[in-house]
Amino acid sequence: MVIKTEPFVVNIGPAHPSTHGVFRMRATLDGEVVLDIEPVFGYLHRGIEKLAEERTYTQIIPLTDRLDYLASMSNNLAYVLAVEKLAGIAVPERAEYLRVIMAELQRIASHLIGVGAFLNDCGAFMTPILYMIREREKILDLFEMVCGQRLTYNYMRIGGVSHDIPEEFLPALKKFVDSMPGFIDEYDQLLKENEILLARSKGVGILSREQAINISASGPVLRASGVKWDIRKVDPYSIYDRFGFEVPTGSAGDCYDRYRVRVEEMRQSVRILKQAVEKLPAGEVRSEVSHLVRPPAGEAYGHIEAPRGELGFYLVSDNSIAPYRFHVRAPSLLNLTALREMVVGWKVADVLAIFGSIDICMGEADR
Amino acid sequence: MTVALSGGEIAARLEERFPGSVVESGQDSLLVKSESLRAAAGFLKTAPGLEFDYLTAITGVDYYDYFEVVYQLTSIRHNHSLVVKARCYGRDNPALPSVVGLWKGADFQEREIYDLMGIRFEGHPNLKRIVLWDGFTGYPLRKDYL
Amino acid sequence: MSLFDPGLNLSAYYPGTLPPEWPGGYWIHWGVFVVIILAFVLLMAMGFIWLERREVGRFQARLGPNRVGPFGVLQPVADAIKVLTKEDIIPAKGDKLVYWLAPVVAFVPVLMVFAVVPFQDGALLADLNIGILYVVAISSVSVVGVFMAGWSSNNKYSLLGAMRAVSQLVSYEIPLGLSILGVVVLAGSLSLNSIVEAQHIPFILLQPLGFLIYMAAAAAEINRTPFDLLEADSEIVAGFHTEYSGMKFALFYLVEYCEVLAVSVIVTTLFLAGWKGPLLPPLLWFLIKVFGVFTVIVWVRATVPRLRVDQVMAFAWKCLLPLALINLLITGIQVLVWPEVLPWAVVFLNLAIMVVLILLWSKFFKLGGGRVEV
Amino acid sequence: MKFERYGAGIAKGMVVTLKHLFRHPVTTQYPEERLTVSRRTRGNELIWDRERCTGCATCAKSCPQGAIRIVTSRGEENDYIVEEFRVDSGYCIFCGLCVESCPYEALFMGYGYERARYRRRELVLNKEELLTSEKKQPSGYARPKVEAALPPQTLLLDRDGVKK
Repeated sequence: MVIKTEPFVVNIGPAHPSTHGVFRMRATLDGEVVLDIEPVFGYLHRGIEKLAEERTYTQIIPLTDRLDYLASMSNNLAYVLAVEKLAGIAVPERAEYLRVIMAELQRIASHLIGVGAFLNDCGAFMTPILYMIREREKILDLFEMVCGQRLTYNYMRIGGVSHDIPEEFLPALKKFVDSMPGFIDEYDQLLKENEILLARSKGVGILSREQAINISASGPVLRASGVKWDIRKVDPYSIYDRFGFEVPTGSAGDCYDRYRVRVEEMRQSVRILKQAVEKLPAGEVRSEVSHLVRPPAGEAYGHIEAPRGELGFYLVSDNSIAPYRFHVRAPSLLNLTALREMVVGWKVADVLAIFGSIDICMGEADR
Repeated sequence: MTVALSGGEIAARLEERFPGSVVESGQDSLLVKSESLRAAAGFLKTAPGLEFDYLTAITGVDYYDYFEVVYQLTSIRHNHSLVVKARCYGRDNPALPSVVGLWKGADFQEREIYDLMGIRFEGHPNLKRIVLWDGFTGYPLRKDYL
Repeated sequence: MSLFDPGLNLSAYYPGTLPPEWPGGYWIHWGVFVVIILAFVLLMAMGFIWLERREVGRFQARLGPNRVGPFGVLQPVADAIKVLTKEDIIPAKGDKLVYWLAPVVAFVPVLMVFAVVPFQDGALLADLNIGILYVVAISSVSVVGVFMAGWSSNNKYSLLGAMRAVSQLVSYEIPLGLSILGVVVLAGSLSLNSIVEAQHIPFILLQPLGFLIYMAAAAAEINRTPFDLLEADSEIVAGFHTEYSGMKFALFYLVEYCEVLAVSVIVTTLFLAGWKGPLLPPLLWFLIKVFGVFTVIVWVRATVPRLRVDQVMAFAWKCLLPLALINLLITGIQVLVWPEVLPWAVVFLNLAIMVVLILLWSKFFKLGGGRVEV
Repeated sequence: MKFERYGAGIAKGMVVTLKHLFRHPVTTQYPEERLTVSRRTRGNELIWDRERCTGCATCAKSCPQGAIRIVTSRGEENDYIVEEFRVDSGYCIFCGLCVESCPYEALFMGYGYERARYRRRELVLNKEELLTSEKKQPSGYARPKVEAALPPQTLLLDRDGVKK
């Protein structure tokens, strides 16, 4: 007897426990197997690119906080680097170090959420993410100490950073840097070798090297596929060429590799932090730049290695106080191109695991 | 350090292969004719020594008279980059050839430019609005949209 | 004569029914135990809800509920009031009768399981001579309720959850039953009270493999991590009870914890020598063991991720089922060939067999399939 | 995927969770237990210094949201008299750019954080509501003198890892 079956369509999201914001996947299922998937964007579209055309260069910095709200410092940094490239502004030494410290702290904080959410999507009942949020909390405490906010920092300024660090910051940072490797080891002990996690993530959602390059993936997604491409190394911005660190890569390009790459990157970030704290020079933190920056007409593309991948800002100036065109190259959006190729043929449960392993932030993908 | 290749040199190579395809070339960018964009992009992706296998970003800019679409290309193998631009004229129905066939990463970005700027990319497999809803009228990132 | 008099051995008199010398006879015994079971189940379920939340909280470096009452013990009461006063939603295109019946069908069987559980020697509603068979048979009726809920909700997530429920629960019945058989063979009786009496040393020592199989299969039966596919919140929202609210949801919530209670009770009875224990009164021993088993279940929940549906099925059919069969075979041989051997020799032998079997299966067992070509 | 580690990985993980059972929980029980916020906190409600303000409106110009409204009139000594100084906290994104840009240090970020209101119109603050009061203290954001006087922030770093 042949039973007549037909595929059915399930909307995963926009309100779903593990879509990391408001993302919708229109999945066609044959039982549990995914036949097709269509990502639907736009639930968090705020028109930031248009808003930015109406604001001065300094006023855009708080806007960039709201792009990738899990890694606001990185957004700040990428934006001010693009403006400085456009206007040719030099940055004091101490400010460069502070920027690196903040960016690396932010990378750890963001990866903690990324890894925790991925493990949560694999079904670990909140435990890993709560442990990781505990560590993220310490980083947020540090950010709060420096800039007064815990989520939307608005810390970088064109030509430096807004404030020097308070005197209690460095001891606290040193304490954090010393204790963090122990916590990373603990996370590894918790789930790195867990058979169930291995079964759920090894060999699942494979993105080959060629595919990863072709779909413009970046960040941990690209590196997990075996491409040693980290903008901090290949196109060093700020002062990243002064620090010694490794670029962890995966080999298989599966969910497990993406998870491992993130954890290893946290270790490398701690390494960079250690060096930056040691070398931190004294001096000014902000060069004399007016609040109303007026870059010469032209265009510039500034990019950094944000936690989620290559975050770039493309600015066109017409020599006024506001950019003529402000475009964000959002890693979350581009990494999602890979989603369909990765999930077709896997089960519903894998869709969320693969989606979690890409680690996106909808604020950035939709803008 | 990613080397920004000089637009002039690349323009010469392109001109040699596809005469008349380059409109102008600058320090680190070159402007190709919109008709020959597809061929030029294919050449840039495969030509030995260039091999721009990674499409970093696509942006559309509205200059009132014309729309300029900016392609940031990177070669992961050689670690160099290039900015390629193409222009399309007319505000009612601007169109450019799509490069999705070459770089799949262009998929969402071209949809986004279509959505917000109104430039059609011919040959795109699924050219729909991406961040705005389907019934939306107008293209918000155009300079004349209020 | 006190209710929990240890000398009151009902089964010795009249297996399966009531003691003739009880004042009032049949109906008083019936009434008293129904009240006791209802009170026990509901109180313990609430206790479990509180305990689970507190324990998971501590496992996750936070506090857990601590607002309502001392240490938050009244939290389940507050939750119950909140849930009962919520709006009762029935999906417009749902099957109303089935939707309404589903929580009842799921809840009643779980409650019925406790009828044969001895809280201490002879203190039970009905000492059926087929006690454990009754437990296995009745508890699998719950899945019908779950499927009804998933079907009648007219929600795709619910349907997915219900389909997972049926395949998973039916599969895990088999290793579950087979692992119980080992205990039955050792005890020589199906009556739960007799099984407890037969445990001079707890059967967990004689049946370590059977115990592990039972725990795994039971975790799957009651939808506990790592087999909580039915209501996998990160995948299919809340599975079969996505659409439920108010009182009906409360029933499903209660079913979940009553099932955990049932499993803890059965494990205690079958493998941990039930109410037996030195010094303390039997009822206390019973409760301590039940809470101990429950804590282990919570501990596992706080640590491990969830398996995928094909892996869950493969685990049942390729790993647990053969192991359960081998375990039954070995137990049978041991009982037939050396009935008089010192128990401690058998303990170490069985432990060794367990280790060897687990190592063998770890080497050769493949967990589920991968990508399907579409 | 094979089950090749004989459950050792699961056991290792369970040891970690068990260890946490004996650690101190990190929860802060908020209404009773309060942490000191950062000295530079960009808290709710701006604070305005009537004496120092010259009515130059630099803050209004630097606000990305346009939440500050200033109306001035010409005074006797050719100076500005601030007639209206209104901040719509509902639009404020607490970026602190106004405080940073104020050339006369007449504007401060608030130090408080419990300023929820039931109606949106209550979020619009006029001249009197912007002044400092018993409940409204200025924060040290971009004001080093205020910052030095405030208590240090409580850090999770100092509280964590304590054995029970």
